[in-house]
Amino acid sequence: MTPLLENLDYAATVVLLLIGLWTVLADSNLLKKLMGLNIMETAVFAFIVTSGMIEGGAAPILGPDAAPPFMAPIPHALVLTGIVVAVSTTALALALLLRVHREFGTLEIDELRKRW
Amino acid sequence: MTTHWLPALVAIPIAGGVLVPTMSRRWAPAWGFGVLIATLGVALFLTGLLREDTVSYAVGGWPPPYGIELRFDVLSTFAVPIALVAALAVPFATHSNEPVTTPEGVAVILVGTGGMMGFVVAADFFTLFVFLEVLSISAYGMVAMSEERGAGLAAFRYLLMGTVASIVILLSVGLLYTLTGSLNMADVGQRLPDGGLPLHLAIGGLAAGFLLKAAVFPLHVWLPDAHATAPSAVSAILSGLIVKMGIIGLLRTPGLEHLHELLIWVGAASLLAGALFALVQDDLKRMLAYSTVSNIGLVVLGLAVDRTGATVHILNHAIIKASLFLAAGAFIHRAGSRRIEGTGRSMPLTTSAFAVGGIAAIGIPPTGGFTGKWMIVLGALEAGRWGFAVMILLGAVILALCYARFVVVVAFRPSPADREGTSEAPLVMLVPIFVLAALSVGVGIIGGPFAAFVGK
Amino acid sequence: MSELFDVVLLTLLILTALAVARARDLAAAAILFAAYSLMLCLLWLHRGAPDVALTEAAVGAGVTTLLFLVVIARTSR
Amino acid sequence: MNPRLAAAFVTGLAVPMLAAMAALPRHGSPDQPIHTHVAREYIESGPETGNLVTAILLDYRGMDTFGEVVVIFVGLVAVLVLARHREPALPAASPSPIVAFIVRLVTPFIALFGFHVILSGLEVPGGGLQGAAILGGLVILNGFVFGPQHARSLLPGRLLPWLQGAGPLAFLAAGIVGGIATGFALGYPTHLPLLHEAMLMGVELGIGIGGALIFSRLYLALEDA
Repeated sequence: MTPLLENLDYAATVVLLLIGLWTVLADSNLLKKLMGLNIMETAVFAFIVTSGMIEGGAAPILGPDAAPPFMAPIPHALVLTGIVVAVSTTALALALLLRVHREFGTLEIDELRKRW
Repeated sequence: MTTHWLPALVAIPIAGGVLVPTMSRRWAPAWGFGVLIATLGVALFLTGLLREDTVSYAVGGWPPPYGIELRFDVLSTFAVPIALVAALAVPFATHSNEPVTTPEGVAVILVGTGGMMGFVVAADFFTLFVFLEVLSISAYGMVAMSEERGAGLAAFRYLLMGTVASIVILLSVGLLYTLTGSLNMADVGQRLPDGGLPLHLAIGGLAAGFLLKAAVFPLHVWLPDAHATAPSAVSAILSGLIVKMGIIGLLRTPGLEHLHELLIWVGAASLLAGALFALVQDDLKRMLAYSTVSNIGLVVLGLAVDRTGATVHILNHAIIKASLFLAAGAFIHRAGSRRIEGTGRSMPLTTSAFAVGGIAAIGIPPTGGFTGKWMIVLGALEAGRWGFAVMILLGAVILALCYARFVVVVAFRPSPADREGTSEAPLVMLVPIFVLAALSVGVGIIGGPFAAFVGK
Repeated sequence: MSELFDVVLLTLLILTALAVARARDLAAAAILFAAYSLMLCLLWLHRGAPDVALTEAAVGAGVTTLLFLVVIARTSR
Repeated sequence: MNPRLAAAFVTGLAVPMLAAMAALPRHGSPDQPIHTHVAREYIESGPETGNLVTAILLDYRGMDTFGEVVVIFVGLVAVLVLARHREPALPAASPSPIVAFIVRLVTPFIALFGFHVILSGLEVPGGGLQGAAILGGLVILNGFVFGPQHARSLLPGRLLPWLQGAGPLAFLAAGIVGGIATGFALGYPTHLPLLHEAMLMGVELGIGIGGALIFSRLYLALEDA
């Protein structure tokens, strides 16, 4: 199992992903499920940025004093786009939750099952 | 071959959608219809170009794998039914009091169409993911357009499951990027390692994500509520087009042959479960939603045995399912509620269109539903899978019962006293229904040569 | 590759995520989520991803948490 | 799904995923494909100075960023489709004078910093989107303290429907101009440095202003949904 010790950072992102997934599956409040979703999204972004790292790498900002090796810049661009996707999905989900609360008076899933 | 019309295919509907909120409410549907007809024209032009050679375009001038490549190949011909169904749904919805044709509603439909265009032409895995999100968010918005109580909850459940699927897809794209160092589909395909757990996790993740987006049993639980509560014009887009994006995503997944066995069983299960659930529904739109799950199951089965047959079937099924949902919308519009017994008696044209659509959905020759389904059956037989070929025919029989039942309910059962004077659906609803119903048969007739062209 | 700072920060991140998962009170969960985002921002800074750190702080901790708080305020009253 | 079943499912999922993570190339090793394939090309042949991430976001992978600004736009119109039921927003509690004073004092500086981040994205970490989030957050802050009506007054009136689409519209303009100048949509002409800079700056401003207005309208739509 020695390779896992070397790839501890990847393992940490998987743990975060699974904490988020557990919240989405198990929590009884819709808003908490949404927070679990956000945690899952940040966990995948963590994996993507971590995969782009290089030993002793500097930030991908070129300049007079910046010296290679540089972190791979593409993962940073992907995660920037991903964060924006995450916030717009969350904003729509929150608007939907306001409507659910207006129509059913609660965000608890067991209450909702009874009233719908 | 490269042409500026390829990025224009994506840019036109999105530009149209971005400009709609600046317009007055009266002109929004007309503007939406015009933009979508223009998009249809571009899609047809690109399909014409496809006969000579695949059209590809390096955005920004950077050749792949350094820049993003757009590619119009056989699967991208799906752009034609997308533009057609979306264009016909907008005028159809002008009568419904739901906010489908408000400036914001038209913007959601236009940008969603642009997202689908981007999705079918993307030749880069991350661009595929970004446009998958564009069309998914517009789909969640479409479900929430309904005024019905509970539409918000149905949309939220759809969003929750759809976003979990997107997260799994993004993780898989990240894994593929770590393994190959590139995001261009062709480049990744060549540089894939020959095995290893990360590769199987990536392929499995992509497949699972797209199977959920395509609402394949048992990941279909979000679809019935979402498609049944959405306004009918929009259900045509959801069930006819957006659900198929998951299948196109599956067809883009590299190394799918590792999963053929799984796809056959999941497809067969979805085929039968969808048909059986459809049999027990008493609401027309829920029945149509479950029949979508069944047809998607057939296509997933087809992916493993006869890829061309599956591709032809999703193209035909998009038009057939859209015509059925629009017909259902016309019945509900005239009946004023979801109880639509007997409304067909005074709506002969709509009822006949619905019957034609039903026949096409079952897959009776020469309609469009037959060509793809028959190729998949032959493929299953060639692969020596007798059991699954029988299952496909059994599924068709069960669906036949469902549609027959509803034709009887709508056309022959006595309608309640208070609804004696219902008249035929308004013209602006009838024309889209008839165009799509005619195409569901027409596509069947030209199916043969088209299938040969797809198989090329 | 994982220096001490990284290991400590990653453990704190996992603990905060668990805290968000287990928090019953929504407002507390939202505040913990803001803390989670800011810790993530620190992680990106240390890992040589300043653009991602700025975005995570502004969008993740900023806009997302504020929108959560608006909805919590409107649904609890 | 009850918590114990979910916990079992999640731990069951953990085993294959952790094993897969262990099987990945050693974290940070310089010879893994990420550093030897496409990324090396950008670093060596890319511009001598400047923020490589922004160069990728706008130039090499401009289509992704176009999709990104479209995503937040469609998020807004989807929320606006929902926000048809105008419930009057709750009257904002009158802020304590200290908070009110500080926010009023700080607002112009944060706005300045937001625009700085938008425009400086080519050289230093930052960019259109980060600036948009800062400006959006500022409007939301004012909404929290002085109430949504005050926040709405900060936004442009008649021009709002046009400016909120500034992100996608800026990309469409860059696509057309790039297509004319370099033969490929979203291509930034290196042989015309002035046009090159102007296009990059224009797209960054479009993303920034469009994004800021979209974040603000998302907040306002939630306030009175």
